[in-house]
Amino acid sequence: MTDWEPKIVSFLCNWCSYGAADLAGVSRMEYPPNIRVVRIPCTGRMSPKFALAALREGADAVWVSG
Amino acid sequence: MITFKLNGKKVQGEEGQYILQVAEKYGVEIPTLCHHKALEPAGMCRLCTVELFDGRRTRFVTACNYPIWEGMEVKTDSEAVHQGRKLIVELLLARCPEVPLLQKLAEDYGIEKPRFKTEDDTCILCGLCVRMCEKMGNSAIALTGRGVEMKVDTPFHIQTDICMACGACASVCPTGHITLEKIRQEITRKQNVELIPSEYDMGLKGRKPVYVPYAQAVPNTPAIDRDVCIHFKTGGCKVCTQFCGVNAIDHSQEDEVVELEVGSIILSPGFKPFDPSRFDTYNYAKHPNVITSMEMERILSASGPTGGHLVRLSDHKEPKKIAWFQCVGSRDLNRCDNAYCSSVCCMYAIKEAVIAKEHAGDDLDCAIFFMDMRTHGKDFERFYNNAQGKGVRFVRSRVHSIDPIHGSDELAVRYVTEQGEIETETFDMIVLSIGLEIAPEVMALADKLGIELTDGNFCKTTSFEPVETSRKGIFVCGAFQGPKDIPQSVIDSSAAAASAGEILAAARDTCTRQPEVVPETNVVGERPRIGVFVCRCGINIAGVVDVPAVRDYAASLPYVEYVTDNLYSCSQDTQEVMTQIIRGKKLNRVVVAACTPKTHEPLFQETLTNAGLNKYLFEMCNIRNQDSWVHKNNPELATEKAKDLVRMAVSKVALMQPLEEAELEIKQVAMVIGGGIAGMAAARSLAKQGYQTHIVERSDRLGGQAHRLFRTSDGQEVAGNLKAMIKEIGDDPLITVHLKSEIKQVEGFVGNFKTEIVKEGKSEELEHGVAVIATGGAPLSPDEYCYGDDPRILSTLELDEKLMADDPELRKLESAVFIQCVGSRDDQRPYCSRVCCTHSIENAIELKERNPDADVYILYRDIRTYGEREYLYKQAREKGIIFIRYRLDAKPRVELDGKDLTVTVTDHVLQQPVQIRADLLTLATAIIPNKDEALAQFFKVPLNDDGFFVEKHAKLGPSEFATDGVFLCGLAHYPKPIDESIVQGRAAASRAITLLARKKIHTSGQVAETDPMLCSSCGVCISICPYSAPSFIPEDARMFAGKAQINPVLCKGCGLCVASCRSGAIHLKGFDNDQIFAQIFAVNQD
Amino acid sequence: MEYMGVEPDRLHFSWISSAESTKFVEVVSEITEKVKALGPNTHYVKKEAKVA
Amino acid sequence: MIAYTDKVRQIARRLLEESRVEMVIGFRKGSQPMMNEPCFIRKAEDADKLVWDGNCGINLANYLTGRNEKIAVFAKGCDSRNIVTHIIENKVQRDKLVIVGVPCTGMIDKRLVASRTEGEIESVGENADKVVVKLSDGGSLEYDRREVLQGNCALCVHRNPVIYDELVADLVEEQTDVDRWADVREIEEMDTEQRRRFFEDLLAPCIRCYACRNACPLCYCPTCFVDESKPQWLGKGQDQIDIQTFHFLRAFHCAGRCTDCGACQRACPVGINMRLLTKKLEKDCFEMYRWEAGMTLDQRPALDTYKPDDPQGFIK
Repeated sequence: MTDWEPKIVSFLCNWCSYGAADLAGVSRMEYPPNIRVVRIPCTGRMSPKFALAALREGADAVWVSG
Repeated sequence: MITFKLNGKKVQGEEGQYILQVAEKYGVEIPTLCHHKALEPAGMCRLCTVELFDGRRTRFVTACNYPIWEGMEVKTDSEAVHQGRKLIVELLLARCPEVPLLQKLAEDYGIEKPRFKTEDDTCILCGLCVRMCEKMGNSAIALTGRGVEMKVDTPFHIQTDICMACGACASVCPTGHITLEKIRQEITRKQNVELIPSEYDMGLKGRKPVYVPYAQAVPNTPAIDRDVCIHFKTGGCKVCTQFCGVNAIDHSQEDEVVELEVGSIILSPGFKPFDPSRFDTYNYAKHPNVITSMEMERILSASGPTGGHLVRLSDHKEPKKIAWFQCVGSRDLNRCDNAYCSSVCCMYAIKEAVIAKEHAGDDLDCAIFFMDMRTHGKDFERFYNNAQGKGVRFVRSRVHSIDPIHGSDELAVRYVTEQGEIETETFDMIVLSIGLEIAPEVMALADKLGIELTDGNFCKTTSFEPVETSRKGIFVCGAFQGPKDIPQSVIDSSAAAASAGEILAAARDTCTRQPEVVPETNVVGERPRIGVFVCRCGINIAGVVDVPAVRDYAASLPYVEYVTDNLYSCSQDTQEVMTQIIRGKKLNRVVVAACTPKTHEPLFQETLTNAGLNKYLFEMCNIRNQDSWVHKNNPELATEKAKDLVRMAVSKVALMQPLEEAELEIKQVAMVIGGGIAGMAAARSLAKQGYQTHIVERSDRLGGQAHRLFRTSDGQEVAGNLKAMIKEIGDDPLITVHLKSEIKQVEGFVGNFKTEIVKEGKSEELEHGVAVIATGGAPLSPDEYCYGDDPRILSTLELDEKLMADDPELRKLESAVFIQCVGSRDDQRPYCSRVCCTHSIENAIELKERNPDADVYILYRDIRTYGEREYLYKQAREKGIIFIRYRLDAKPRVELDGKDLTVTVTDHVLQQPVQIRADLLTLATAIIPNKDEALAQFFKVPLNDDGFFVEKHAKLGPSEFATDGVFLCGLAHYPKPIDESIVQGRAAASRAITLLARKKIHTSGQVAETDPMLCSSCGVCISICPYSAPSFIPEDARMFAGKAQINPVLCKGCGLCVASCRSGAIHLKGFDNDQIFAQIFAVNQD
Repeated sequence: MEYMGVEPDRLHFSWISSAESTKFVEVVSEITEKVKALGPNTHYVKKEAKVA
Repeated sequence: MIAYTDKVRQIARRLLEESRVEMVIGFRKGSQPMMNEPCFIRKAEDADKLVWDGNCGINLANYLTGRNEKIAVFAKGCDSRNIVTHIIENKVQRDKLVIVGVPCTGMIDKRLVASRTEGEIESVGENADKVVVKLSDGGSLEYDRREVLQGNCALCVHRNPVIYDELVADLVEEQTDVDRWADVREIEEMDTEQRRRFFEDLLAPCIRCYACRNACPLCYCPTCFVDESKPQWLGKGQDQIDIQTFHFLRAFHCAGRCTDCGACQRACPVGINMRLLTKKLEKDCFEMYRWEAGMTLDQRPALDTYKPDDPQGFIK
């Protein structure tokens, strides 16, 4: 399991964190490549179902960010 | 095309290319120390040596400068090549044993110690610097000498004055032999290597000659600073052109003179922050820890020079104590010429102090030294109170000087307290709250345009035409009109646009062009045929992510019919090719793996539309901003991530459905609710721009509170102007005035409101597309200071009425007292009524003019004569009006004893109670809103705790509501004087017209929709929606009565209702459960 | 979910404005660290094939 | 409480005779001891079928939805709170409802009585503070009523109806010295691994019969999330993760609405105490938002609204 890399399913608000993620790119910052972004129109769209489903499907963590 | 073999594989290159270039294209790495893309290769370091087989024999050549030829065979990684390189590294290391780059290379090649005699050089004679200097068009240096004597030098070893210290040589030097520091010490001999100061970061950071001003700049394309670019000095360089993959850089562009014919001009040149360098006693120019508030803004910003880390500049340590000095360059005629108040500094200083404490923790001591605290904006007083609660210290004192403490980075400050004692405190950092002033070039522009300026050099306007300059057709907005904050500037700008629109109304829509409409292909029911376009974005993506691998991977995914990769997917030609492919391959879903949908989704959607596909059959996959750019040191995982993201996008897009955008006609009629100054201003502007307008007014006349006002702060009589305005409204055939009318019911939504008004018992239904709420406010009727007990005790408006009537009593007064903040800024109404300080001072001056012998007193808490109203305050003091400050916990006492009316107040200077016998006492009463909860309900717009309406955005949307189609102006928004009411009335009209002028609006297709079969009528969606989009289907409906439905016009597609619907009855089109689940399911498939 | 026995570090919430790229990077890094420390998610994964 | 029966019959008869309602919902004796069943009465003469005792644990609010007639319903404290929630959520209309409040002193836990009693139970009666169990072999046993109450009843602090048109009896004194969430706290104090195992064990016997869902007055959706098919993300079988997901999400749907009436646990054929899940959310709602479900008609449940001052400690 040494080369195990976690997958973190990330639900990012289109207007906030998704923008921050884009800006991080524009600013050429670096961060670990473990997140998999699902763009949602607003964190209000986030349903507990999604978090549960992501974990059920084997995601190692779920991150919701507005 | 030349074909040859590279490591046994067939490769192709262009005639004239070198081996290294072709190898790079095919991703074959060849080490080199002396190669630079923009420079001619020289084969100096020999590290790029490769094995070449020419058909007969093998030899070794340098890949960087060996041209390719048909049929040659190159090996870059053979044992012989490896051994050769190892020897070269060993030799270089022997020459320069201390160079880290070579040490690293040696380690890679397994060399522990060179076998040769070591020297202590740091130059490997790669010649990059020499070639770069030549490229710069300068040739200040060259390789001199021969053999072991060879070195990089200036001609004849003498100091050169040709060198421009541009630093290009240092930028390419691989070993650190040449550094900027060395250039400074040995060549230029200047104190500092000067950075090109970043304008955006207030010079706290440097920037490059080719630069984007800041991350969010629009347009977000780099510019070349001609003043510092070497090319414009020597004609050389142009290195940037070699790196630009799309040849976008054109150094030959010239300034152009463009002549435009326009019907109107709007001036919004803004302000210039005051430069406090000239204040010697503040040591701003000399001490790094004395900074301006603008510099503080950057230091506090997450994207600022310190990354949002709050440090003092002298040693980058975290400060423990920070002071702000207010009124630097404002309200000051001793040390500068700015007598006006800059209006914004008190508020921004409090904001900075609060943010500083948020950044550094509660232990940070923040002290604001001020004269009068001017938090007269909406919700500002609350912010001030909260800041006090958070421990920000407010010290009422103007500090004369800042003394650096020798041997430390701290600063000493001596000041006089309110009690008259002299205190000394030390601070780590002092922020000068600099004021706003008009730049000389703006004054020159004003001169050129022939418009008049005020004493403060702001653009001269009047209270009744606050955005019109002295020259017809030229309008002004923002800080050039007068110092002001963001919301006020935004209001101004909308108003200026409306003013320009009024004179240009006839030309509306004469310059618009209609795009060609491509008929949409019906793809419903078709099996998904997905096209995946993977973008290389030059090297932006392809440099990190293995684009061909991602492309090939995409081809293996279900339903994918076509894959390709593009150099730049967003370029015009690629768009056309994409359109062809979508048509040709009959694709019905498209995924573009490229940059971010936030910037490029609309572009690709347009491509879909042009190809006849519904634009929602599209998904973008962010493999640049959120992948290649942020994982550049981890190409393998970045490629994996890109594949995951593409897979997620493909599984989502397969489920995408064509969505319809509802089209909605906008009824070309406006309704203004409230016929006061603001409402009339809004209606007048709407009508002048050609829109039929209804004014609904509760009372029996137009004009509202303005009837009771005497003069404006610029000395204009209100009555005459008001009369003219009412006449203008009455004469306008497009305006219908409904007096004595109230609103009983409102139905509908943006574009299609149906409002029932009741006029003297009769009801009438009006249809309108937009509504402007201008319901105004009223003076508070106070229950303190013996108001109502004696005819000598008046409210401000009652005094105005006496002034208008020229009451002879006023000329006989011996003593008049004004009490400020009556009902404002207290626990019950924690807001400032904004106009009262100016108004009382104006009236005090008027009383003094009518009877110069009268003693006039103003009892105040903070004088808030913001902007150029400050002149009135100055004038009042000059006229001998006496200002006595009182505190909220020691309010003045008013006593009526028979005929005697006395006011007792504790004087702030004497610290003693003072008794004033008054012939007239005027109470500056608060402005309270006509809190209209029913109206708020009708239009689904919010009210705040004080009863004012809550605008869409406190800064950027001050004259509109979050609810589409409803706008706001006047006192219903916040207390304000006549000029600001008129401006906001126009602003509301302007915002309304942005909607009316479109005639039709398209709603987004990505809205929520209910499935009434699944709905359980629980009403959560109706309760939770911030936009009032869901409602119950009426009980008398034929089907699904009582179930929820969603109005697509009001829905903003946030999905809150979808997530909160337990019954799963709501679908968010474009982000539906199955689509998001598809992405989740695809995360971990393999 | 924490109550149900899902490790708290498997679920994160945050608020980041579109200008706060630095915070974004900090949060991503922090979360990744925490999840790496936790090891792979094994308890709450559905083990059998999905229902067809 | 047994004494309520006469009053219950009397009220039901009167309401039907005066045609104030078309139907009365109450309880009648069940075919098995301790299993009173809901009873729908349309004729005054049938009023005598009604009974009231400590076995009326079923939540009658569950039977009110989707009906058009005017109904009278007997409502305990918890029932009444669910009726409030029903009214707020448009499941019933207040003006079509006559609520007859039944001040409650708690319902008997049939499993507890059965497990304490050896031998076959013939019948279970009540006598003041005692529960009298008659055995089929002729013997009889007595329990202190308080000792055999349903778990939720023992901890109930809203025994009196919160909304009613008339009352069966005078209001009873509310319990004040109960520790409502001791069991939840116990779980909260476990470490993550212990908690995971605890719930694994708790839910392992579940047979996915959905009795808990069907007994719950809150579960009225036309299609439950477990039956969603686009996509069918939740398996329908006995997979433990699917079972846990079902219970977890069901509890979530009850957040801010659950009155801890105990219907779910009472209905469960395998005796799972799923209230440990709903109670956690009940506790959180109370502690974070000072919210208790169904106490007032004026406010929507806590999670239906958003206020800027809502707690947000979990957000970074």
